[in-house]
Amino acid sequence: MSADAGGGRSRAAYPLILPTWAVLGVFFLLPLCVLFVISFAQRGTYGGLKPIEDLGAYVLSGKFLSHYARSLHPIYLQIFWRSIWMAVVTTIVCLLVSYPVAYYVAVVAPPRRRNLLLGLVVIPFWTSFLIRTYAWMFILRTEGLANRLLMASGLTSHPLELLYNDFSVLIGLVYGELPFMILPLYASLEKLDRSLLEASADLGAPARETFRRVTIPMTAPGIAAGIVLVFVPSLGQFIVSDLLGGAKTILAGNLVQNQFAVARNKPFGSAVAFELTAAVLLLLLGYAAYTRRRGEDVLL
Amino acid sequence: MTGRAARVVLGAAAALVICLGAPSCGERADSPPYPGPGEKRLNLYIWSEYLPQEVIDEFTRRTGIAVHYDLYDSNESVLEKLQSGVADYDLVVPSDYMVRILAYLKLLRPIDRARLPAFANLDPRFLNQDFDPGNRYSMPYVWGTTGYGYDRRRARGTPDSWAPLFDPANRGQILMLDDMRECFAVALKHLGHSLNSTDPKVLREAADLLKKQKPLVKTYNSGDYENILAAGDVWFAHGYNGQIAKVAAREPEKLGYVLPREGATIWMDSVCLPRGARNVESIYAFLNYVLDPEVDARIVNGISYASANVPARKFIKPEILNDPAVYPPDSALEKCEFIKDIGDATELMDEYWTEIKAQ
Amino acid sequence: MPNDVSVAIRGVTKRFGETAAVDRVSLDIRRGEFFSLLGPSGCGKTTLLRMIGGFETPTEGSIAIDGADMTDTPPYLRPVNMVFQHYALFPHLTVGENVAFGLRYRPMDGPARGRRVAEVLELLQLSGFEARRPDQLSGGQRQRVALARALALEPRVLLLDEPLGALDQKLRKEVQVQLKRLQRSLGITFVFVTHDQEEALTMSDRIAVMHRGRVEQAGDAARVFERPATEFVANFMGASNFFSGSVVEAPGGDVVLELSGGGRASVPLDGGPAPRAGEAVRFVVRPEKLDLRRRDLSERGVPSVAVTVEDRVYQGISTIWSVRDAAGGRFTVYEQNERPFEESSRWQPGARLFLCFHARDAVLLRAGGGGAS
Amino acid sequence: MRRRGALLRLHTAVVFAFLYAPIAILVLFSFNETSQTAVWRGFTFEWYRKLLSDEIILGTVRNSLIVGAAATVIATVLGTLAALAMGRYRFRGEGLTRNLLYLPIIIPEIVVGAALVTFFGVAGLRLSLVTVVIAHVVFSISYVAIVVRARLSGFDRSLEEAALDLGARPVQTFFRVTLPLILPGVVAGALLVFTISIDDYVITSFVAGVGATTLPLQIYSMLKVGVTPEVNAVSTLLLATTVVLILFAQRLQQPPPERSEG
Repeated sequence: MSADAGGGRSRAAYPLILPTWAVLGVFFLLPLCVLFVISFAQRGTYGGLKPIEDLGAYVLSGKFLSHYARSLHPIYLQIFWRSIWMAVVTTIVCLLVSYPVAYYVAVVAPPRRRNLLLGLVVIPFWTSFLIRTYAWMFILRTEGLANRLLMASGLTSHPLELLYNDFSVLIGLVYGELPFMILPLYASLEKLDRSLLEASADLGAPARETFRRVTIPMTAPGIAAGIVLVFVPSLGQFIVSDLLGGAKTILAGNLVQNQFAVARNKPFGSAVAFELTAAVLLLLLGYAAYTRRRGEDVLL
Repeated sequence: MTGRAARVVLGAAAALVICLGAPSCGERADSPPYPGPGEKRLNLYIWSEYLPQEVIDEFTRRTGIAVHYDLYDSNESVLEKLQSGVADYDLVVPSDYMVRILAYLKLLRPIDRARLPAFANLDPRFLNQDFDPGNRYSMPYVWGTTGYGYDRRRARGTPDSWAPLFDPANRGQILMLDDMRECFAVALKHLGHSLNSTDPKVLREAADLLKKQKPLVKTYNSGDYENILAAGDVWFAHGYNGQIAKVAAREPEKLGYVLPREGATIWMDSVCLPRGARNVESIYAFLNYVLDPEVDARIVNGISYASANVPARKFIKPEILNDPAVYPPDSALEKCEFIKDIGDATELMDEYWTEIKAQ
Repeated sequence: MPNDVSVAIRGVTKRFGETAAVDRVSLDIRRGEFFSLLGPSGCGKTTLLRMIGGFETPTEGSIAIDGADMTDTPPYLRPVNMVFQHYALFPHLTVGENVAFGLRYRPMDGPARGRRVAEVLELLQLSGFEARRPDQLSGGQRQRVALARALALEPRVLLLDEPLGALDQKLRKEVQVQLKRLQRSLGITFVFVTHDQEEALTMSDRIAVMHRGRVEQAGDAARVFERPATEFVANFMGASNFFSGSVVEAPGGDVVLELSGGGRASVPLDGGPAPRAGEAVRFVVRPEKLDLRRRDLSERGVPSVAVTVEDRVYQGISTIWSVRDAAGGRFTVYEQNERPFEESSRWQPGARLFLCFHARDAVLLRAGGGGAS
Repeated sequence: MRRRGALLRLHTAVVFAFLYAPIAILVLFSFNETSQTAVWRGFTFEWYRKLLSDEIILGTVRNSLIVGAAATVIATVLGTLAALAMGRYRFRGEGLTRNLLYLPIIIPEIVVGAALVTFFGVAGLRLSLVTVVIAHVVFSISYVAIVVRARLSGFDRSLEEAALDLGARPVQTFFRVTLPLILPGVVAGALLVFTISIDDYVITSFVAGVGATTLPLQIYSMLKVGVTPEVNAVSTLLLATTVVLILFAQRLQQPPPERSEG
C-alpha cells in the first residue's frame, strides 16, 4: 500500500502541477476561450470582426449563432461527412495493414529483433512530414516513379492517374498515421499471454478461431487506442488533401484552414473548428467509457 | 536502464541542449531581431522568389544595413501577421487588393514621398490606382497578369482565349490556381463579365461554370504549377505570367503563355510600410535602392516579372523585355482588371467556392 | 525504565479519513530486544511500523526513540532503518551501491565507506556480489542485501516489514534462525512486523498482537502464546477452544466456574480483578493442553466435559480430534501420537468421551485489550 | 504454422517497403545532378555543398533546433512534474487536469494556431522565436506527461521511502532514485517532443515572427515554388543525425550482457 493511497489530498502536488496549469491556462485555455467568443461574432467586411453596437439586440436576434447555423448547410454537412468517411477508411486501412505487422513484431519475430523492428517503424517519421508527402507526389505523378516502373514492366501501356484523387489522399493519410496504429497494437499484443493461445489450441480451436475468439478480444484495448490515435488526427488533416489531393476536395480541416487563411472569416472558421473539436471529444468520451468498462488503457 | 547509462544519457542531453542553446545566445548577441537604437537593420516580409539574394547582399554591402527576411506565399499571411499587431516587419509586399484592405484596416503607414527622390522613375500608368489613390501607402514593386501556360505540342493551334480551360477534350490535363478570386476571374471573364462582379446572379453563373469545369481539372495548385506544366503532367496551367515565363524561357519550343483576349487579372505587388515599422532610416534607404534603375533591372532579370520602373528597361535583358508574357503589349492589357475587394460578396463567393471544392 | 526503552510509543492514533488505522496505541520497546508486531492484514501493524520509521505522522500521540521525541522528524533524520516488504532495492544500482547508498549521507570518506560496505556484505555472506544488480540475485540474496543496506548505517532500531513474506517455506525457516542470531550478535533493537504467529514466536523476545488498530496484548512471546488475554489473541494464536460458564465463587487467586457444558472448573485468575459470583465468563484452553479420556475425572479434581467425537485427522506426528459438548460447543484436541497408531484409532466418530484439562492451563478471557505487561 | 509465419513476414516486409519508399527516394534524389526532380541524371554532392553555404536554410535549421531544444527542455520539465503530481498525489482538480492534458493533443492544430496568434495579438506579445517556443511547449507538455505518467504507474514508491530511510533528503531522493528510474520515460517523452517540434508546420506558421522561420516553414515555401534537391539534402542530414542519436541512446539503454532473461 502506498503512503498516500489511503490518505486525503496532498498539498505537495501543487508546486508540481501549478507550472503546467499556468502554461496551459494562459497559453491554451485562454486563447481557446477568445476564439470561442469570436465564433459568435460577425466577420468584418475586410476580415477581422464587425463591432457589435447593441449586445442585447445582437443576442436576441440570434445572429450570434449564425455561423453554427451556416455550418448545417448541406454543402458543409457534405464536407463533414466526407471527412468522417475519409478518416474512417484511413483508420480501417491502417488497422488491417498494421495488425499483421504488429503481430509479427510482437509474437513471431525473435525477441531480440523487436526493438530494431519497432525503431524501423518510427524512423521514417524523423523526416519532415512535408517532404515525405512531397516524396509521394514525386512517386505518384503522371511521369513519376510508379508510372515509370509500371510502364517499364509492361503492366500498363499508358500512365495511370495515381495522383490528385482519393487514392493518393488515402495513401498519404495511411502513410502518416501508420505508426500510431502499429505501436499501440504492438503494446497490447506484446502483453498477450501466449499460454492463452496454446490453451485455446489445446481446447481444440482451429487457428482462425483462436485468433478471432482469443487474440482479437485480448488486444481490443490496443485496437481501441490505435483507432483513436489514427482517427483523431485524420479528421483534422488538411495538408495531405491539399498536396496529394490536388486541392480538389475539401475536408473539414481544409474548411477551417480556408476560413482562417483565405476567406478571412475567423468567426465561421472558429465555429467549424469547435464543431470539429466537439466531434473528436465525443469520440474520446466513448473511448473513455470503453476503457473504464474494460479497466485498461493503452493510451494513458 | 543502468545507473551509469542514465547519467551518460542525461549528460548527452545536457550537452545537446548547451550546444544548441549556444548559437542562440550567440545570435542574440550579434544580430537581435529587434535592434536597439543606432543599429542598422531591415526586416522584410516578401513573397518567396521575389528578391534575388545578390540584390540583398549588394544592399548590405552598400549601406551596412543587415537585411532579415521571411517569406510568405499568400496575401492573407500578410494580413494575418499585420493584424496580429505583434509582427515586427518594416516592409511587406502585398498585392493590389490587399493594399486596400491593409490601408482600410489602418495597418499601414504612409510613405513619405519627400524621402523618395527616385519615385519619379516609376511609370505613371501604374500609379494612382483604385486600391491606393495617390499612392499614399504603396509603391509599385512588380506587376503581371494571370493567364495560363500551355504545352505547345498538346494544344490545338495557338490558343488565345480561356476556352481550352473549359474544353472537355482537355479533361484531366488542366491545372487551376488554388485561389478563389483567380478562378472566379477566369469564369467571369470567359462569360464576359467584370471579374469584380458582385451580382449574385452573375456569381452563380460563374460558379456553375467552374463546377462544370471541375471534372476537367487535374489539380488546383498555387505553388509550383509551372514545374508541373514543365514536367508534362498537365497541358494547361492557369498561373502568373512570371512563373510560367521562367520555365517557358528554358524550353520556348515546348511551352507558351497566353493572356486571353477576353481579359484577365492584372495585378501589382507593392511595397508598403506596416504601421509598426521601426527601422525608418533603413526602409527609405532600401526603397531608394530598389528604385535605382540598375538594381530594379537586376530584380526583373532575376524573377521574370515586370516592374514599373521606366529607366530600368534599358538594363533589362532583351529576351525578358521583349517577351510578351512579361511585358505584354498595351492592347492586351485593355481588358485586364485589378482584383478589388468585393466586400460582403466575398462570403457568397466563398460559399460557392466551397461548394465547387466539396463537389 | 526510560533508560532501557528504545522506542516509546505514547497514545498514538493514525486516522486515514474516518477510519483509525492505529488507535491509541502505547508501547515500550526495550533496547536490544526482538519485538514483533503481530496481527492479521489491516490490523495497523504496518502503519505503526511506518510511523516509527517516519513515513507516516501520527494523528495523535508521540513517538520517542532513545528518549528523543521523533514524532514529526522526517525519516532521513531518524536513527532507524527499515527492511521493506519487497526489499525496495534500487534496481538501477549494484549491490555495492545499494549498500553504500545511505553512507553517502554520513560524514565518512570514500575508503571508510568502502570498508563499511565490505564489512556489512561480509557479515551477511554477500562478499563477491558487489557488482551484481538486484535483478541478478535470488530472493534470499535480495533479502540479505536489504538487510545489509539497512544495517550499514548502524541504526539504533531496525524495522522489518514482513521481510520473509516473499521467501519460500524452507528458506524462510532458515532465515528466521539467521535473523535471530544476527539480532543477538548485533544487539540492535529489531521491530518486526508479521502476520505469521509461528514466525513471531520463533524469533521474538516480546510480541504485541494487534487487532483493528489496537494492541490486544503485549508481552513475552511465550506468555502471549500460553496465556492469551483476549478471545482475539487466543484465536489468532490458534487456541480456539472456548469454554463458558458462570462464576460460583472466587476464592484467592482462582475462580470456580460452573461450566455450561457440564462440570466444574477452578481457573487461575492471573492477577486480574475477581469477577462477582453469578457472572458469565469465558476461558480458553490450547488444543495441545486438552486430553480425551474415557472416564470422567472430575472427582480427581480434573475438569471434565462430556463430549462426542465428530471427526479425526491423522497427521503423522499428531492426531487432531474434533469433539462437541452437549451445549453444542466445538473443541479441537491435538494428541501427540505417542501410542501405537492402532491404539489411538480405537475411537471412532460418535464415541462419547470426556474432555479433560489441567486447571492451570485454562486462561480466563477479559473483554477488550490492553494487557501490557 | 510455418507458412503463416512466412506470410506475416512477407506482409511486414511489404509494409516496411511502403514506409521506406518515400524516404529512399528522398535520400536518393538528394544526390541527383539535376534540379529537375523528375529524372536521375547522375550522382553529385553538389546539393550538400550548396546547402552548407545556404545561410537561409542553415538559419532555419538553427531556428528549428533552438525551438526544438528549448521546447523540449521546458515541456519535459513541466510535463514530468505534472506526471509526478498526477502519479503520486491526489489533489483538487486532478480529473480536470487529466482532461486538460488531453485537449492539446485532440484539438486540431489549426485551431490552436489560430487561437494562439489571436491571443498573442490581444496580449501584445511580439511574435518571435519565443512565441514559437511557447506554442510548441503548449502542445508538447501533454505528450511528456502521458509518457512519464505511464512509466510512473509501475513505480514502487517504497524505493523512494527506502532512500529517505537511508538518509537521503527529498531532493536527493528525487535525483538519485526517482529520476534515474523514470528516466526512460522522460527521455522517450523528450524525444517525442523534439520530433514533433522540429516537424511542426501548422501551428508554427501562425505564431512565427520576424526571423523565426523554422525549417518546416522554409520547406513549405520551397515546396510551393518547386523543390530543389537542397531540401532533400537537409532532410537526409536531419534523418541521419536523428538515427545516429537514437542508435546511440539505444546502445546506452542496452542491458549489461550478463543480465539474465526475465
